[in-house]
Amino acid sequence: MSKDVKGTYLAQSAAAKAASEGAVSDADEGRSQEASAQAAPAKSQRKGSRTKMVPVPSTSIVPERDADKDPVLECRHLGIDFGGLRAVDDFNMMIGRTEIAGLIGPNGAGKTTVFNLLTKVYQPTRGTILLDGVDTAGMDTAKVSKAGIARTFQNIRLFGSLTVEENVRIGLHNQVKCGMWSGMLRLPRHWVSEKEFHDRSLELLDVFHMANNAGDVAGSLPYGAQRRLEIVRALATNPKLLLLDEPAAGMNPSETAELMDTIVRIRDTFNIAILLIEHDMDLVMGICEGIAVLNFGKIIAKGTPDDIQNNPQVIEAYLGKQDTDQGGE
Amino acid sequence: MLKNLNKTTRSNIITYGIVIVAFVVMQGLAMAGAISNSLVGLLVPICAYICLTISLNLVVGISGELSLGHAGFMSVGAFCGLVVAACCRGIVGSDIVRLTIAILAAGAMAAVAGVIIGLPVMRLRGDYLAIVTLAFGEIIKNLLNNLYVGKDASGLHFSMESANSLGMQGGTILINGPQGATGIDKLSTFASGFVLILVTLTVVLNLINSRTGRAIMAVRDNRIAAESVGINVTKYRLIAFVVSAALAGMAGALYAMNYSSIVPKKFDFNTSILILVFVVLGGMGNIRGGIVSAALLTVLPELLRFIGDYRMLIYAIVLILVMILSNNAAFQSRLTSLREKVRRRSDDQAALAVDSQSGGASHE
Amino acid sequence: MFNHGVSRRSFIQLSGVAAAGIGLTACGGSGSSGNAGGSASAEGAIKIGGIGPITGAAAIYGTATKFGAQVAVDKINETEGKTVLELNWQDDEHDPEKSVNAYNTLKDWGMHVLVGTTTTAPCVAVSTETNADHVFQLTPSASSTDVIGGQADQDGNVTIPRKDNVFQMCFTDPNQGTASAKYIAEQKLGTKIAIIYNNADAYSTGIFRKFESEAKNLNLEIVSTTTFTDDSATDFTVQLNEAKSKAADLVFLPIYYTPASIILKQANQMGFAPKFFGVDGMDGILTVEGFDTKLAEGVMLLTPFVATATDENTKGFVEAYKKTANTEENPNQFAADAFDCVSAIWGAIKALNITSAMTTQEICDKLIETFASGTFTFSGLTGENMTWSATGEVTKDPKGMIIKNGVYEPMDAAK
Amino acid sequence: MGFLTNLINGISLGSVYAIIALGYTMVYGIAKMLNFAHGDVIMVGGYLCFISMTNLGLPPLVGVLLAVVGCTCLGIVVERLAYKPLRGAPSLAVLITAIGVSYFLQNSALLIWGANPKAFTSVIPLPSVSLFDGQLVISSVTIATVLVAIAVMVGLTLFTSRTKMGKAMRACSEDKGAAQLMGINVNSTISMVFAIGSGLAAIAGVLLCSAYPTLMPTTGSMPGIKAFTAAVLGGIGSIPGAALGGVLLGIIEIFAKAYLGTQFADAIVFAVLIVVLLIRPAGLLGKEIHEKV
Repeated sequence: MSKDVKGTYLAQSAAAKAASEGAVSDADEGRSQEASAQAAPAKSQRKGSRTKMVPVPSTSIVPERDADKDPVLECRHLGIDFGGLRAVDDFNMMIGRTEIAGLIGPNGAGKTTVFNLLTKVYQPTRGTILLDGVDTAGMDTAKVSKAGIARTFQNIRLFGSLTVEENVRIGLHNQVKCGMWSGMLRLPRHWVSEKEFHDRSLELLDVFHMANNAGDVAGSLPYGAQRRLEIVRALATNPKLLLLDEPAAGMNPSETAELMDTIVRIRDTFNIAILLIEHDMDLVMGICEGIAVLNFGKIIAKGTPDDIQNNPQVIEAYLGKQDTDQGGE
Repeated sequence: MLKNLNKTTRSNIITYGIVIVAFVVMQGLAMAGAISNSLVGLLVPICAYICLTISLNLVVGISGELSLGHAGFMSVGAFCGLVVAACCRGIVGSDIVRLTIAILAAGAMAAVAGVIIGLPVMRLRGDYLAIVTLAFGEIIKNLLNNLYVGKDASGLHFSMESANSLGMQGGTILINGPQGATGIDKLSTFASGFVLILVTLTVVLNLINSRTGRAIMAVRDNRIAAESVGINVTKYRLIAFVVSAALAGMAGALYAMNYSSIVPKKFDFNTSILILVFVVLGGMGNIRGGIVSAALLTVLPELLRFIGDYRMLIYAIVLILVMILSNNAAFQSRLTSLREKVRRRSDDQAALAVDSQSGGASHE
Repeated sequence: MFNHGVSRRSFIQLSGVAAAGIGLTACGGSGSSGNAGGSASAEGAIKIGGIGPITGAAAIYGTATKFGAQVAVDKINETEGKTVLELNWQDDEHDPEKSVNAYNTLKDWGMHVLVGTTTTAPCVAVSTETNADHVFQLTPSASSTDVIGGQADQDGNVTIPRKDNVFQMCFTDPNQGTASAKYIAEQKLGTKIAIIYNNADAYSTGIFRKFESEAKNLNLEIVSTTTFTDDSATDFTVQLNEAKSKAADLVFLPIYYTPASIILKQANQMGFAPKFFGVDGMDGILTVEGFDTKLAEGVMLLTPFVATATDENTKGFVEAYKKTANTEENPNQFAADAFDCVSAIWGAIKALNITSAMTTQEICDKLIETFASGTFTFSGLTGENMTWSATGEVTKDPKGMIIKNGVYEPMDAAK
Repeated sequence: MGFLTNLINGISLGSVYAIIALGYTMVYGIAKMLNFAHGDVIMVGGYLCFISMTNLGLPPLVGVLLAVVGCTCLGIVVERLAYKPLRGAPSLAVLITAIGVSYFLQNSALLIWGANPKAFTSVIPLPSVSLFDGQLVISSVTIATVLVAIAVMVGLTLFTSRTKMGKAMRACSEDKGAAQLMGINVNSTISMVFAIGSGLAAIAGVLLCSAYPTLMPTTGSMPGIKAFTAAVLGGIGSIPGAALGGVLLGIIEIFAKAYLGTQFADAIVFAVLIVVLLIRPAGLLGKEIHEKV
């Protein structure tokens, strides 16, 4: 099945710039013998040089409106091994600046692992992650967050003993600065920053109409509200890319519908890219522009919702082999 | 009036209030000679233990790390403080100024120790961190047992071998290895202890309710989530650890200068555990509870003196019982339901009273 | 990993417990503690306070002094036919802080004279308090010079000024160090000396320091000096191996008898049989229940008290002690020192016609004058014709003892 | 020869630590609590054996047996009364309770047996083995201690891997909830672990006192802390780890005293522990548990 990746030429229509970047990156990975190409940073494009260009498969697509800008995220040959197990292998993906992308796949396909790699909860065994063109190699989770990736968690990870507002304030940690001494000695800087913390967190909570819950203890909130709070907290870090790990889990259909609206609204308001993992196909097909399908740690397809719904490999991955011929509908 | 403030501020004001009222009452009683010598003698140690409890609470309750070596920082502060106080003898006239300088120096020294210990320790978690703090506490004790400091006309002399190798002429030995420090000027007073509590309390409460404190609590509540919002986990764990060490050092100096002599043996594992007991009984992260429990548990063994031989046995039983009663789920739920019942009854009565007053038309 | 599950209620409940405690104290009043033989508060009795560890690792010493003092008080009251002395013993857990607390408790009780404290480090702290309050203090066993103050070290540095109200019943540490070195040199007991001492203990380190410098003066060769701490007082094989490899023929042990008993056993196991020389802390080694006294055969020590002595006083004391303490074990020198403390104080009180009507300070003045005069002599269990000097030190002869067939025998030509 | 002597002494001391550490690690592995009262159970075991031998005049083997039975019962009772009500409570609450139990046992012993130390007669009444013309003397206690330590470690390993009860213990150690769902009685399993741990403590107490023959109410506390250190050094929760950690700690302690000076021996022992933990944060044989994200 691993060989099939090259077969998915869904992305031939991707923007020229993105494709050429992909080409350079492949050269970097050692396919080309030229030392100069290996040493060159991925970004530099030597237009005058006589490097021999070869066509390479790309598995990525981005929305047309983002095509002339740098993609916010680009993964190249990303992979991690746990012991002998290749949990994620040769993961290639590109996300446009304002794209709402989906990452789906059967249980255990490695979706959350991909999130953990992107946020450096796990250090990748191989491959490159470019965030807004910047290589995140050597960064830890905190630095990645500062660089612009925010996330929520599949099993909710709020600061349970703190209030809703405090949770958001902690999200704003790197947005509003105030040193230890200012806080300890209550210098003017502290009061200024506290006001800013307060105003901005209430503003953010308003996105989910949670301003009234600001004083509640986060751990005591109902499940759905906790999920929403996690999103607010992630947004507070002022990300370029928001990773949502099963945002609709445990929600009823009407809540899910509302969530779909909110996700789109977040993208429109904050002008950021969103990558979400979700099992609720109505949500994924409803709002995701590009969808990547992961199976056994590898992307088996990336395309539009229509492409994915009709892709035989995807159907096989989800339903097993016997149903292959039904794939065409 | 209090109701208008937010919950945290209100709670903090109550905490400060309790401390101030307690000080005023005790000071008044002491000046009027209305309390026993035994209690008067306990005032400064109680102040020191309260400061230690508040500072340890910063690590155990707020930062969520188990530290078993708090007495180590206390001892660093204690011995540093008394050396500094001795150096100031004759240079600085006022006792209060001397005490202040000594306590500040003690805090600085303990902070340095906190950084030296904290840097490696912060790589570990949970029980492994606990054992390493224990180990550092023992190492500090062992080093202090071999530390000799003397002062003569030419300045301070240090040695790790013996008092004889200090090479002094006609000076005084300030720290004499296992014999510890003797001839300490008793500079600590109840008032200075009270001020130190206020300082400790202010530092810790301010820290908790600031950007830094929220980051520390975020790391405690969920390390991975804290990292994911861009918080440098090691940095904030270290801040909590070092601030706590510095405050413990200051309390140590206060404690040491309440006695004419002090030995390194005092600052052993048992003292660390004692402070930890204060913190846990007061409620982890609960600063006010810690203050109350430190004061009560310091007095309790003294109150139990009349029992004689069975004193420490009773103390142990009290400790176990309190822990079980305050943490046993079944007992707690029974207590809650009992409280509910009482409240309902009083509510009923209140409602009844209102009903009778307004002729049963109170409900719209 | 620790969440804050410990509820806020815990301290409320705790306060309840403490409140109950306060209530109890109110009921109990400040009665005397321990099995004080039903000493009801008597009119006109002189109140003697005692401090020593009854719990914790040093409880042996505090228990011994407590019962020793109790035996003396009971005996005196019996002789006088009425309660003339009252004893209140307080525990200090061998901790300076707790010791000062105990002292304050005794002050509240209305103590006239303090017998204590038993162990050195707490005593240094308490003696400063008694000095400030002007309460007469006679310590049975706190042997450091810091207790009495005013002593210069060999460089002539005086760290602590003399506390004029504090006197000792035991030898000071330097005295013992000097005496031991002299004894060894004069009797030519050994040429190659190994020392094992507790470097986390004031008493042990104090004796060692003096012994070391005195040995230099007397040209005794110290071939090995090793230490241990209370935390590592279980295994002495390294220290003994070091001594053995340096061919030491005498091992000086300025330590208490508990670790000493292990040292003797381990030396025996490894087939190392030098002479062992101890100081007064070694006394008691024969009383350890289950101790194979054969191991202590030939051990020499300086001690002022021999429980197996056959004189009437000692026999009477040992018998009374066993009854009071409800034990089968012989009292050690700590108990005898405490007994002597009370007896000496009573002697002075009687001679001076001191009554409980006097203030503690007046009593203190009178007792200081008497003890510091140099003419007040006292004969007790731990020495004949003892006198005290204004420095607070006692003058009595150390008895050099050697253990033979499981009992002490005076060493020849004891100085 | 000095080296060899030191090594043997180190192994001897280390074996005692190992047996204590094994008890620590068993309890920690299943109950996930630091049982600070473990050292005091050792002391009780020592006293029980002492009484049976000295006061009741029973043969050593019966004394050991009585100590084991007594401590096992003590362990079960303590678990029932003090720890069981705290199932599910925060681990620090349990830790403080364990400290309370430790104070309780120490002070009870003080009241029952008095403060005077007892000189323990070795339970192995055999002569020392002398090698190389008496240059190397190995006491019979040393040999017995090492053998018992090995036997206990092997026994425990087999017990946890082969028997039904042992497997239930491992299941509880991994996941109490799941174990319960599989029909394992978690409560009785934890009681069982305390029983085994306390029985081991009794054996450790007897051997500790045989090798270092002073018995006091505080006898257990320092070896308890050292053994806890040893268990962490080896990786707490791991049976071979505890044995390895114990022996290593003993050797380090003796070598530090012998070659680096007795003054700083304690500091060196703990410094080694710190260095090991910095290199291997979960101890020598411990598994590092990654939090699942």
